Amino acid sequence: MVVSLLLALPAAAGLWLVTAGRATPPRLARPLAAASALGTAVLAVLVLVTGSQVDRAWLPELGLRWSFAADGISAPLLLLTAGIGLVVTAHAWVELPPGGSPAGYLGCLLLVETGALATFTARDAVLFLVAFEVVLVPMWVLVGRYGDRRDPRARADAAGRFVLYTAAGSSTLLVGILLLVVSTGTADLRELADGAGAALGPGRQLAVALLLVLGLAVKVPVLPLHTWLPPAHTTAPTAGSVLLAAVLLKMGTYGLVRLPLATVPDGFGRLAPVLAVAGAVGVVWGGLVCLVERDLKRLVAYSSVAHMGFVVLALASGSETGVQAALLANVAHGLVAALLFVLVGGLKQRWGSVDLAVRRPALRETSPRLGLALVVGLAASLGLPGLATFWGELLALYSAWAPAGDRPRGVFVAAAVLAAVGAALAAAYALRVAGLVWAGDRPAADAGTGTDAVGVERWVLVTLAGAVVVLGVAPMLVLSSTADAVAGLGGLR
Amino acid sequence: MSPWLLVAVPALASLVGVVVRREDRWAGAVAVLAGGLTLLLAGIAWVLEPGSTAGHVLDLPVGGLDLPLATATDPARLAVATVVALVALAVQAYSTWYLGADDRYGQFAATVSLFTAAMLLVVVSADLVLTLVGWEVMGWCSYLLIGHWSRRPEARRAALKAFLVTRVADIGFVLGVVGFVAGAGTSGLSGVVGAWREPTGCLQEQLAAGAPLPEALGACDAPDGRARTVLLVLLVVGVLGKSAQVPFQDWLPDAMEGPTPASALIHAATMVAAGTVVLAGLHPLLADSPTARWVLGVAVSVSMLLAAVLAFAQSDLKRMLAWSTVSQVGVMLSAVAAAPPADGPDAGLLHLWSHALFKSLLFLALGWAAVAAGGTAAVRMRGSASATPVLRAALLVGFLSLAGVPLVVGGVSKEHVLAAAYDGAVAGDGPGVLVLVALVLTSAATAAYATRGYLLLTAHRRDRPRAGTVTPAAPAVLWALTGASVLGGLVVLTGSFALHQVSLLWLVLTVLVVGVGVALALVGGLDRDPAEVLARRLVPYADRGLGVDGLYRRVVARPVLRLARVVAYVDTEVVDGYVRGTALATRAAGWLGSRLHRGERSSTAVGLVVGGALLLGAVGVLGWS
Amino acid sequence: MIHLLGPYLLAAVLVGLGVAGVAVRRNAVLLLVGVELVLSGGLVLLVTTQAAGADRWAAGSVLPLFVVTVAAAEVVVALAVVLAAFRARGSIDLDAPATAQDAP
Amino acid sequence: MSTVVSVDLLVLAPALAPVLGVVLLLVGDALAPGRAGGRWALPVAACVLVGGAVAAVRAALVAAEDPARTLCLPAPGDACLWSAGPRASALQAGVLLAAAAALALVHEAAALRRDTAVTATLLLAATTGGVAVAAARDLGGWLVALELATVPVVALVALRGTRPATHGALGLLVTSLASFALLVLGAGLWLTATGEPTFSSAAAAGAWEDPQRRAVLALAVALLVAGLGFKLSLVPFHAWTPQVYPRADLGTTAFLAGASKLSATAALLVLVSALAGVVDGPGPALVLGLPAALSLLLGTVLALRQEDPARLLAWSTVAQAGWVLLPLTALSEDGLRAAAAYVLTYATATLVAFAAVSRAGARSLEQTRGLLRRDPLAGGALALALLVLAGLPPGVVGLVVKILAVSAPVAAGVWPMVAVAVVAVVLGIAVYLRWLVVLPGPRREGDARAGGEPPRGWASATVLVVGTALLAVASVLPHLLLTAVG
Repeated sequence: MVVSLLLALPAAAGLWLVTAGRATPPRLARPLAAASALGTAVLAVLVLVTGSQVDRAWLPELGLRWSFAADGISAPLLLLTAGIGLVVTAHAWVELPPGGSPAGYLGCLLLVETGALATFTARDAVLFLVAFEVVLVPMWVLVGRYGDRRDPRARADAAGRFVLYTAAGSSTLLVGILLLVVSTGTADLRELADGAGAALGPGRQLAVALLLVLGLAVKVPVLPLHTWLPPAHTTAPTAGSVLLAAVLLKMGTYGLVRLPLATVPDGFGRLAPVLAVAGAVGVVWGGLVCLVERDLKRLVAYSSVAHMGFVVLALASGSETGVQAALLANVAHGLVAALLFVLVGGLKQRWGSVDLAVRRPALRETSPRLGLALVVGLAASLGLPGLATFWGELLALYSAWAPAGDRPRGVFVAAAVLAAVGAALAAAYALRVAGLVWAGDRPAADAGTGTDAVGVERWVLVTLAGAVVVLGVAPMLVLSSTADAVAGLGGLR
Repeated sequence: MSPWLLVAVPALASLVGVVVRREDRWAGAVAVLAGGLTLLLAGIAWVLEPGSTAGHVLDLPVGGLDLPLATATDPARLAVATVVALVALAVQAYSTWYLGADDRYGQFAATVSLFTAAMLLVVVSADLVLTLVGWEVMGWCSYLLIGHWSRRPEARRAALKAFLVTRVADIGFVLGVVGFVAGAGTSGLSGVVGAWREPTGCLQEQLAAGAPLPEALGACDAPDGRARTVLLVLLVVGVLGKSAQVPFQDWLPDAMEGPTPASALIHAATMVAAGTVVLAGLHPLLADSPTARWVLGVAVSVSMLLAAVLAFAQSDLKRMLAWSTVSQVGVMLSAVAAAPPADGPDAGLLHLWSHALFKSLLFLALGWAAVAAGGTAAVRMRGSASATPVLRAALLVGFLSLAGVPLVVGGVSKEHVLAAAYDGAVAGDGPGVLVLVALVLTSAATAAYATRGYLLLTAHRRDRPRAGTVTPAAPAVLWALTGASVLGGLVVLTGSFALHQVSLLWLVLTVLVVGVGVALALVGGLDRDPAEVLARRLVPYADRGLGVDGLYRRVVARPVLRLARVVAYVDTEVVDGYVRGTALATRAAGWLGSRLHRGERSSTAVGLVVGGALLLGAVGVLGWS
Repeated sequence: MIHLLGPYLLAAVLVGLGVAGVAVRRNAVLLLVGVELVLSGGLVLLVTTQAAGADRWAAGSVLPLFVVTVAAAEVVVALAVVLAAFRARGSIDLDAPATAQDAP
Repeated sequence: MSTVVSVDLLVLAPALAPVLGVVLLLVGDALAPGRAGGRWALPVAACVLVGGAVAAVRAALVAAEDPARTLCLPAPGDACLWSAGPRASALQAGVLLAAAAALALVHEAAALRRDTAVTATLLLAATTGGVAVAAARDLGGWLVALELATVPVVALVALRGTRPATHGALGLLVTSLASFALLVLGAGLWLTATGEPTFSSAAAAGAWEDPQRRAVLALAVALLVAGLGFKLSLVPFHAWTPQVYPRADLGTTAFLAGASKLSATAALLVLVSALAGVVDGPGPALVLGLPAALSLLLGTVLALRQEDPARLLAWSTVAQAGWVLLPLTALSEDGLRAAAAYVLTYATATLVAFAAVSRAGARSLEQTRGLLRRDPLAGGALALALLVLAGLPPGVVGLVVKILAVSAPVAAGVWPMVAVAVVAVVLGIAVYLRWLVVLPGPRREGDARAGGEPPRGWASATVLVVGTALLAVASVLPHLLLTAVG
């Protein structure tokens, strides 16, 4: 019951805002959206507390059930999504992108949140896919209509690329899911996970795993399927980027855990070396591009590619530690990316562009609060202990070094070494940004002071930075939530 | 009392410090009080309850891996913790004067607190992952501290360089930690040491049997001898980076762009010395692995001697101290590298203890003198300390200690290091002989540049140099550290460090070597700069650190950036090419299709129908039969 | 049943002729003629089948009646359309331009 | 041995209702020619269509267990010429409602023309054929009904009288004639191969067993598919579609795109249901898969280039016809159901799109810019319809039927078709989003229609409201749709 409400509340508010309430003035739409997001967050907590679930037939012809529930694996992501939903709706007080009605914008944010929540709670493979698709259109609208005003062509290109690329992924995913469902005769994710693919022959397992991994890899994104991400991030409005990085990408990794890893472990195991190498190369690749990227927003996007590389590497290892690491790194990256995108969005709003080639006075001098938040974000980005990303990425390295028994250890150790090199690159690009933006390369004397973060923006930053620190100091908040559920995944060894 | 308290107090202080960073007085009060409290706690712990190990304060459920996050409080660690706390307190108190007028003092104090917490974490940690946490946090703090005056491009560059060089070396450290933990299944130090102490020869056998390396790796997941050697070398590489040993030495002199108290902290008691603590913890493994010992021994031998010579020829006195740090850290590590298993690493830790005292003393004294003189160049600082008794006393004790004159703290520890190296040389399977020779030569060179430093700073000047305006904090700190440097050697009597008896022979030898060094420095008489006399041609090279910076750029930075450009190009033009290619192909197909349908002729339509039917019929008949 | 070869061949020839006519003719009426040839081929086939072995409802004989009726109705409509086309553009060439502007 | 054929009028009601309408109209027109411009004809036609739809729905509900059969012949064989299971009944209801929607669009443009009664008569006649073919089980009934569904439409197109319209009609005519010839030929071959004048599994199975007859069966099926391919606008039998859609009036086009496709699919289902479960292997799949794949690819790729909404919808029809055929390549019961569900969804969405285009009076995509603000009903309905066609939530029903359509070949292991489907999904999204993106655009200065002109026409509004409501309900409860198609 509560879980139905959890989905219905943002869906109803979002739909109303994009349809009937499209003309609602911002003064009413903002509180409404924020209230819905707050209500959703409360409901998310309630769902976790009460263990609410709903399970009824929806499409019996397809064996498809209307089945939503949260378990340990989805709990952190559920909270993350609800929290980010609050953040983005609150951020509307800071920035309301032009391009369409404000209410429509807020509605799209809520709809994306709905889709993500549904994805994280879906207990049925086909329903998972349907939920997976829900985010596409609102996100497309966010990028395509409310995105960067300067270049309409680039905007259309980025939006189209996002939606088509991810649709290609989800179509592949659909085929994989259908093959899995027809092979096993059930679409229930729990049953599928319990069966762990025992009903499938090795060839079928491999085919299913390949399709599932390919489809989800687009969303994660895994190198070389990542090229939709940078344009989408660069173009999307701040809140859109935050949702994209903090929530949408997580749907991909979550899917990897729920689908191939849990349901066809043997097939996944055969793909794992490729995935591990792709992840590790992604870490290095993203890091290298960040070293020379000029647009700060694009840079953060590529750093996302690098961070998700760690997550993929950990998942590929197939050990319990690896999955734990991946889930932790997943949430951590969500927080860090949200923090960085809010910051960069703020900077873009102030400066007009975030071209790193433009010499600017030190942020730590002109806007100390933004500067502090930036330093926290960058430090987290380079994996500083005490901040969120460290644990996940260290454990990812560990799990790659000691992968599950059936994995080719040589490949995984090589991937771990590569990823460790990538971590050093992360330091290089993070400090490059710190040097150019935070410390500044223009004397402050001729700049005057910029406007610092005040009001909502300040609190958004404080919240996100605080969450980054808290998760860094207390990673067990996530780990203990996921531990039992991960241990229950049949395919792990 | 939990050793976590030692870490928590400065960590909390840094958190509070960030919150109140705008109010200098509050920030200073928080920092100094927390520093004092930490010192008190460390002292109490040292005196009252050494020898406990605690684990599992945090329960991290991460599958099969055991993460006890254990701490250990054996006497040697607590002694080191105490001296760290002492130096940190000194630096905090000193900073209230030195950076009193700085607009970012609050941040500085908070960062120093965090730095202290991180170092104390490394010291009390009995868990490799915890060690890594402290290790990395120190690196980050060093970036903030060195780049404190970020308005100056040199400071920004130095900070960047310091962090990047150490971080690159840390690739080795991280992999080493991960590898050891993975082999043992636990991150607890005792567990790791226990598991890796008796390694198998699996890899060796597999490789000998002709299996390729990846397969052999897959076959051997138990702790293995070869793997242990590789992992130890990786760890050693990380330590060399953080400790600014060859080939990573060049970041440290540049780091002198940071405020002097920060330099004192980084050099004396924390970051660069942390490697000694880490390797001391792993000494049972290290001592068993000649290859790793040799790597470490060669690197530190080269480092200590090279750095001592370069220190002698520096035209900037602060950079002279920096190079002396490189050299002295080399001395500490050499004890770990050379000491045979029976001796243990405590000679290195003892030198860490003494180096912390006298190096912080020297830095803080030099900082005061430099403020008075308005710069740190040798020419400008000449005689700048001559008029201030406290400075003269501090410098005298500090340089005596640095030179290793017996009975002051530096002398005591250096004798133990020499003794350990001698034991190693006698035992014969490690780099003992090399280290011993390097140590003797380094001692002489050290004495020479220490003499030079003292002579220059206290030289007589016609015009009476200004003493500078100081708050009482600065002289108090200097007096305290001077006293500690004189009496610090008594620590050997507490038995905190597991040391062997040192024979009188070493005392005599030390005096001799130091004497040679001092004599060397005095060849040109008391009034002339010995560097001018002995090594005038070397000075320009020494100032540039032998041009290693250019080497870093050419060998690492530029190729990486070039690779990055290639990757960025490939990313947008090749990897994305297939995406654009798809779009292009679709458009082309659409164009082609609409060309075909342009005529919209009915006869074509009918022709298509007939042709399609024939095709389909053919397909059907052929396909079905 | 060798004696049925003739009718089958006749049907094939009719269909072939018709298809050829449809394929090459651009005049609407001649095209109609081609279509009728194909149709008659189909009718011959039906009837032959009936002769070869009767089905339950003698459909081979009944169906041609339906088909002929429908074809007649079709031709009525077809001629009406052809007439309309001729009125509208003065030609019953199938490939005459669709609009006056397109005309050369 | 009685020779009396049993007749159950109630079962036949869906087909009889439009026949009744035709009679009424003809009589009425004969009694009072040209009265009130013949506008009275439309409400009458609409009434009989809705009545027929009600009858079809009733039949669907009654037939849930057992197909409603009538026109049963006495022994031997004891076969019924009319057999409407729930799926056929649902398709019949769809045909009738789609015809009613087309009628509404005709009404919208009726002020321009005088011969409304004729139009309505032709429309009803075609509808009768479309309804009858869904339930026909014998070759004769099937052929006649199919042609009854086609020939009046040719006349409808030509009726507009303009030069482009006659050009389009000519194209339609010759293609339809050619395909009729193919159908007859195919029917003859079917009879030759199976010796049965009915589409029954038993007949097909008999022919499948014998290698010689199997080849004839293959040829028969290929020709029948080719003949139906014309009606479904499958490549390469599609060329008339982009010629006719933009040139006929919107009502006729809507009929072609909606009712006509439904009846063609119904006819195809009759054929394939005889094969399903009997034949298997790559050959039979290829006969259906080849046109399906070509339609999917060519239709989408060309739809991507169109600027005229009618042309875009024409090519989209081609692509969607490929989608309808896709699940049939599995030659399974699930595939039949998926095709029926797909075509119903497609027809609803397309009719909504045509109604919106008719309301907006748009001749280019650019003219629909800002439609969401200008006319929220048309804009919103169009947006939902496009999303359904693209298969993206919130048009969940579009996604569900796509999932169904893909799941059948996946289950049967027809991998090439699955690969084509994946490509087609992505390209299809590009097609519809390209249109969708202009809908919420800003008000255009200088656009005469943009000035807040009040929305017109209750008829198209009804189509929009009913269509959108159907799509919305099916999106929330797709189960209803699937129950309807069995």
